[in-house]
Formats: sequence, structure tokens, C-alpha cells
Amino acid sequence: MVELTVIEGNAPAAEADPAAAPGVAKVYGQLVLAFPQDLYIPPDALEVILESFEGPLDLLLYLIRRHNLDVLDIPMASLTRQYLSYVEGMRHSHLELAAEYLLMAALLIEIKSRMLLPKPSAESGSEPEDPRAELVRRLLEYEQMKLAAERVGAIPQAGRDYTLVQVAVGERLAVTRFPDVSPEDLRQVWVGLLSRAKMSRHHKVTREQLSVRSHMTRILRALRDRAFMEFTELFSPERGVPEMVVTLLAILELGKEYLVTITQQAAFAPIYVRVRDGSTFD
Amino acid sequence: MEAPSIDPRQAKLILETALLTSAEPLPLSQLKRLFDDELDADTLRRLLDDLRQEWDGRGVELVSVASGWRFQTRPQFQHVLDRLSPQRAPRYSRAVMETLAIIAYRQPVTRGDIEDIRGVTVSAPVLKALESRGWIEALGHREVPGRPTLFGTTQQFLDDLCLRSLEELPPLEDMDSLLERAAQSESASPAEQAQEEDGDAPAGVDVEVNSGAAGDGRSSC
Amino acid sequence: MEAPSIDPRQAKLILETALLTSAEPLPLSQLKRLFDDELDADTLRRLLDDLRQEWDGRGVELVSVASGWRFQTRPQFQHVLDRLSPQRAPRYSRAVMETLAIIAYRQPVTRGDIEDIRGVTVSAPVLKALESRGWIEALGHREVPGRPTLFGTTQQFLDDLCLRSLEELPPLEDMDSLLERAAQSESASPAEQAQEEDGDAPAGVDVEVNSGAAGDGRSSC
Repeated sequence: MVELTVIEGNAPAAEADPAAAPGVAKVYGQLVLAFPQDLYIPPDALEVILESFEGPLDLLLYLIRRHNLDVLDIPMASLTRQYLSYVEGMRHSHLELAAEYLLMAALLIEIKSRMLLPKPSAESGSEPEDPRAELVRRLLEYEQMKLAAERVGAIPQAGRDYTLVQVAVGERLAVTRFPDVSPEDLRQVWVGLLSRAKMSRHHKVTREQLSVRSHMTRILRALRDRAFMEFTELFSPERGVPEMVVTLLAILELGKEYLVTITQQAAFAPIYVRVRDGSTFD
Repeated sequence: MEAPSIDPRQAKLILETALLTSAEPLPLSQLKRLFDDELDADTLRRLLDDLRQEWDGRGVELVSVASGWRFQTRPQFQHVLDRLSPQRAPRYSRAVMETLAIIAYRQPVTRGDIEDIRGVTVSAPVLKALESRGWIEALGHREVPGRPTLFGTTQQFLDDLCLRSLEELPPLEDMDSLLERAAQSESASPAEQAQEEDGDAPAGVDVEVNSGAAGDGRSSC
Repeated sequence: MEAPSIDPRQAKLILETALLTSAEPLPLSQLKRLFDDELDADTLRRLLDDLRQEWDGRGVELVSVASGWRFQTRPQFQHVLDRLSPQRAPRYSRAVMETLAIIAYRQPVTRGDIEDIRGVTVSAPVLKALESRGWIEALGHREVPGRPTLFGTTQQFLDDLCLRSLEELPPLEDMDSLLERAAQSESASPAEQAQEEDGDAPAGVDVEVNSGAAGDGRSSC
């Protein structure tokens, strides 16, 4: 554990009188803190205070601003002392928060000790850098962003300060659009398929063949809902002889492909066409 | 905290604002909460009626549906709004189109037949897409081991493609010229081809999606 | 399809309807499509300005944000609307807001950059909160050991804050005034500040939305 001791050195002059400072924080409306000598932090108050600060830079900034210290000429002794008082308090109840605060404590002590050391003579002619410069830069950059955060937070936000309008759109948009397909698309696809599959040339696909196929479908569909149909029922003589021929071819093709069974008990008895399924399999 | 009577103009502004921003229809019981329950249902209804009239002739109307009140677009404005989201007509994948072509030209066919021709397996979603479109249906089973389902095209398919019968499907020429053509046409898109040769293909099967004018989007035969 | 000259009244109705129904802000380029690109940008802007004026004094206003035009409620109406949905959008902690500010003003930044400026580690939930709100996103990686992610703000962030561009963010306090900042500016303790923040929602149940303010109203944008 880091042993924290406040080094009381010959701090630069012009320390603000901390005794004049008003309370540090209000807890439940009560002023609970006064700086610095008799710093007393009630345990509950400490929690409130720590949650109010976003880290060591925030706390430092607060101490500096509270005591009207000049950022460009921070009295390190006083600042470090006050800061360490907080860290001491934190070590008791908020150890898990302390890492970053401890790091800052170490930095403050380092800066303070470097300020105590005699400055190396400026041989190169350049002004030696103030050990506080980097801290000041960080403090100012943080303060700048802290103010920016407050301003951004004050901008009205969707959902918090206003609501977006959204009127329902009537039903029609809900209808999903189906792809359009034209017969020509189908032909193209079919042609592509044939060439891709390098289907054998003797595979005869003709208009007649198609028409037989379409009747095969028609017959199967008709048979789907009925156990069997009479052969003659499948023909529509009024549609002409070619149609009847094609229907016959379709029935024969169905039989050939084992899709239907065609039965006749005796010569000139009715011919029945039925869908082949398990029960009629023979 | 406030006067018991609420300015009707202000009340309508509040109702309008709440209804314009609510994703769901708002029932009276909820609308009441806007006024800390200080307006009774009758007053609210009267205000809503007023509000509805104020929106007469606009593109959006205030309606009362089963679950409450809401603003919604008037149907007359629908086709204008469609221009904002000109959903490019979706296209079926090659798998779907090839499967459809095989079923159309070779029906009745089983999944196995389709796979034999395409050389790849036919995934369930492909057949599902065509079935849910109402374009193919199961006709029965082929009595071979596994009793595979036989598929064919439906009347709906013919209707949607403006065909009176399967015979009106574009004829397939003899294989020699067909394979020749196939080689050439590989590059051209089906749509272009369709325009080139307006042979047997019934006119009016509009592949182009005319977003504005296409009224109800259905092409007539 | 339609006459080359478009009736302004009708055009405004169409714009209004489209903007009321759109979930996203609509840029001019999209709004043009409503009129088949027959209105130029200037005409559209004039119509939108007209429309905005017509909505003066209502609970809803037409605003222009980074990604386009949209309707949204006036902030004065928010506390009334909150009565309908008790769960409000989250108020972000100072840690979240400071992280957001650093990302907004210093982007692209890594987590390490943010930690350097804030002096504390940035916890995962802080970045998560901003990411899930869609306000920040990973832009890539800085090519140093560990390849830390670079964060920036999104278009959504601008939209949600009613900004048209990052330049519209409040200007950063310049160094001079930061140095001059006297103690009084900080006189309120952080604890008090926190209280103030919580208290900005008008307490109580007043239904009155201060119609005057709504009229010539401070717009949220």
C-alpha cells in the first residue's frame, strides 16, 4: 500500500487562504465540508462527493476553481494537501475507486518535489519547463470537454426532450411484392438449363410432348380427389379429336411412368384409371 | 395546480401531438391520461371528432380502429408514398426459376426429377417459395420407393402469367437451334430478350415496375 | 403522368403526408421523387418552408436535420407525452456525456485518448450505451500496438440532437476564457448541479403547455 504523506515544503508563495472557502458540498441540503485544516468528511458525505466527481482531474479542477486559484500558477503545496485529504478519505471507504486518484496523488507529489529542486541553469538559453505545465494542459483540456459535455447535454435530444412523429401507413404497403415472372423468362431459364446440363440431344422435347405433359397433370389432378375414374370420364370429345389423342397419350404415358394403373376386368367392361398408391400396387 | 376546465384548442393540440407520435392506436383510457383523467370520455370523443374534421382533406386522417384512435394515410395518397420506396421488384433466384421452368415444362415431376435435370439438390425453401406463391402444387405421389411427391403447376400460375393453358408457354424449338441460341443468349437478360422477340409471349406481362402509374401493380392480360 | 406544373397546395399535402409517415428524415433528393423529379430543390425548399410555417403553434414542428426533413414534437409538449409512456429515454450520466463530447469534438479518438483527457478509465458500459443508442461507431483502428478502435459520431447522433452537421455543435470554450473562468462560475457544487439537471422537467401535472411559448416557440432545432 502506498504510504501517503503530505510533504510540507516551501511551496510557492501566494497560496489562497483556504479558510475563507465556503462548504465543499451539500449533502441533503446541509453544508458538510469546510477547507482545509479541519477537514472532516462524514462517511456518507464522502460517498456523495466521490460520486459527484468524474475522477482526479475533475476533483482537482473543482479544488482549483473553488479556491479561486490561478490555473497557470497552481500553489502545489495547498492543492496537494487538499487533494490528499480526499484520497485519504477514499482509501477507507472507496478503495476500488482509488487507483486513478492515487496515480494523480503521486503525480502531484512529483510535481511538487520537482519544484523544490533547484532549476538547472538555462545553458541552452531556453526557459526550463514548469513542472506543472503538463498538468495545467490536462486540466484545461478536461475542463474544456467537461463544459462541452454540459452544452451537448443541454441540446434537446430525441426521445428525451421531443418525440419523432410516425403516422401509420395504410394497409397497402404491407402487401409483399412478388417477383414478376414472364413466360419468356421461363423459356430462357429452360434453355439455359438444357445447355448447362448438356442434356442429350435425343431427349425429345416438343410442343406435343408438352401438351401431353399438361394433360398428365390434369389427369393426376382429377384423380387426386377420387380413388379412380372411368377411362371415358377423362376425355372431353367436345374439344376435338387432337385433344382426345393427346389425352390418350397422356394416360398411356402416366401408365408407363407408373403413375396410374389402368384396369379392365373383362373385354368391353369399363376401364378404370386410378392413381397408383400402396393399396393398388400389384 | 390548474383550472378545472381545459382549453379545447389546447386539448386538441395535445391529442393531435400524442396521436401523431404514437406507434400504436391510443384507446380513450390512454388519451385520458394525457389530461390526468380530468376530461371525461364524452368530452374526449367530441374533441377527437373535431380533430378528425380538422384533418379533412389532408393526406392523413384520424380514424378509430378496434384498439383505439390513430392517424393513418388516406388510400389516395398511397401510390405517391410508394414512390419513396420503389421496392425494386424482387427477383426469384436462379434456383427458383429453374425449378419452376422444369415443373412447368416437364410436369408432373418429383423433386428427384428436378434435381436430375439441375444437377444440384433442390432446397426446401425453393419449393416453398413456389408453393406459397400458389404456382405449384402436389399432385400425388410416384409409386416408387420413398413415394416422392409429384409437382405440377396450378391454374394460378397460368393466370399470373397470363396464359390460358400450358400450351401457351413459349414453344421449345428443336434442340439444335435451341442449344445454339442458348449459347448466344447467355449474355442477354430475359427481359431484353422478351422485348426483342415478341413472338408467342402474351403481351403485357410487364417485367418493368412502373412505380408511379402501375396503379395496383397487377399487369393485365 | 401528371401536369408539369404542380398545384402548391397539393404538393404541400403530399410533402406533409410523406414526412408524417416516414420513420427516417427525408432528404430533398427523396422528396423530389414524390413528384417524379418535376420540382427543383428551390421550389421544394420553398414549399417546405411554407409547410413549416403552417405548423407554427402546433405540438409538432417540421425541422431540418443532418439527414433531411422530419416532423417532431416541440419540447414543450414532451412532459405531457411522457404521461403516456412512463419510461423515458435515459438521462445519461456525466461519464457518458463527457465521453460523448470527447468523441464528438475530437473524433476520431480511441478509448485511450478519451481516458487521457478524462483522467479515468472508460468503462465498457459507457461506450456500450453510446453505441447501442447509435450515436457512436467504430471507424477503424489506429495502427499502433494493440490496434485500438477509433470512434466517431454517427449521422444518427446529429439527427437525434437536431444538428445538421458537426459544425453546429456548441463551440468549445477557448483557452483564454477557460483561464479566466472565475470561481463563481463553479460556485454550485457538483451535487447541486446534479439536482438541477434532474429538476429541469417541469414538475407537477400542469396540462397547460404554455400556448404562447408553443406558438412562437423555441424550436428544438
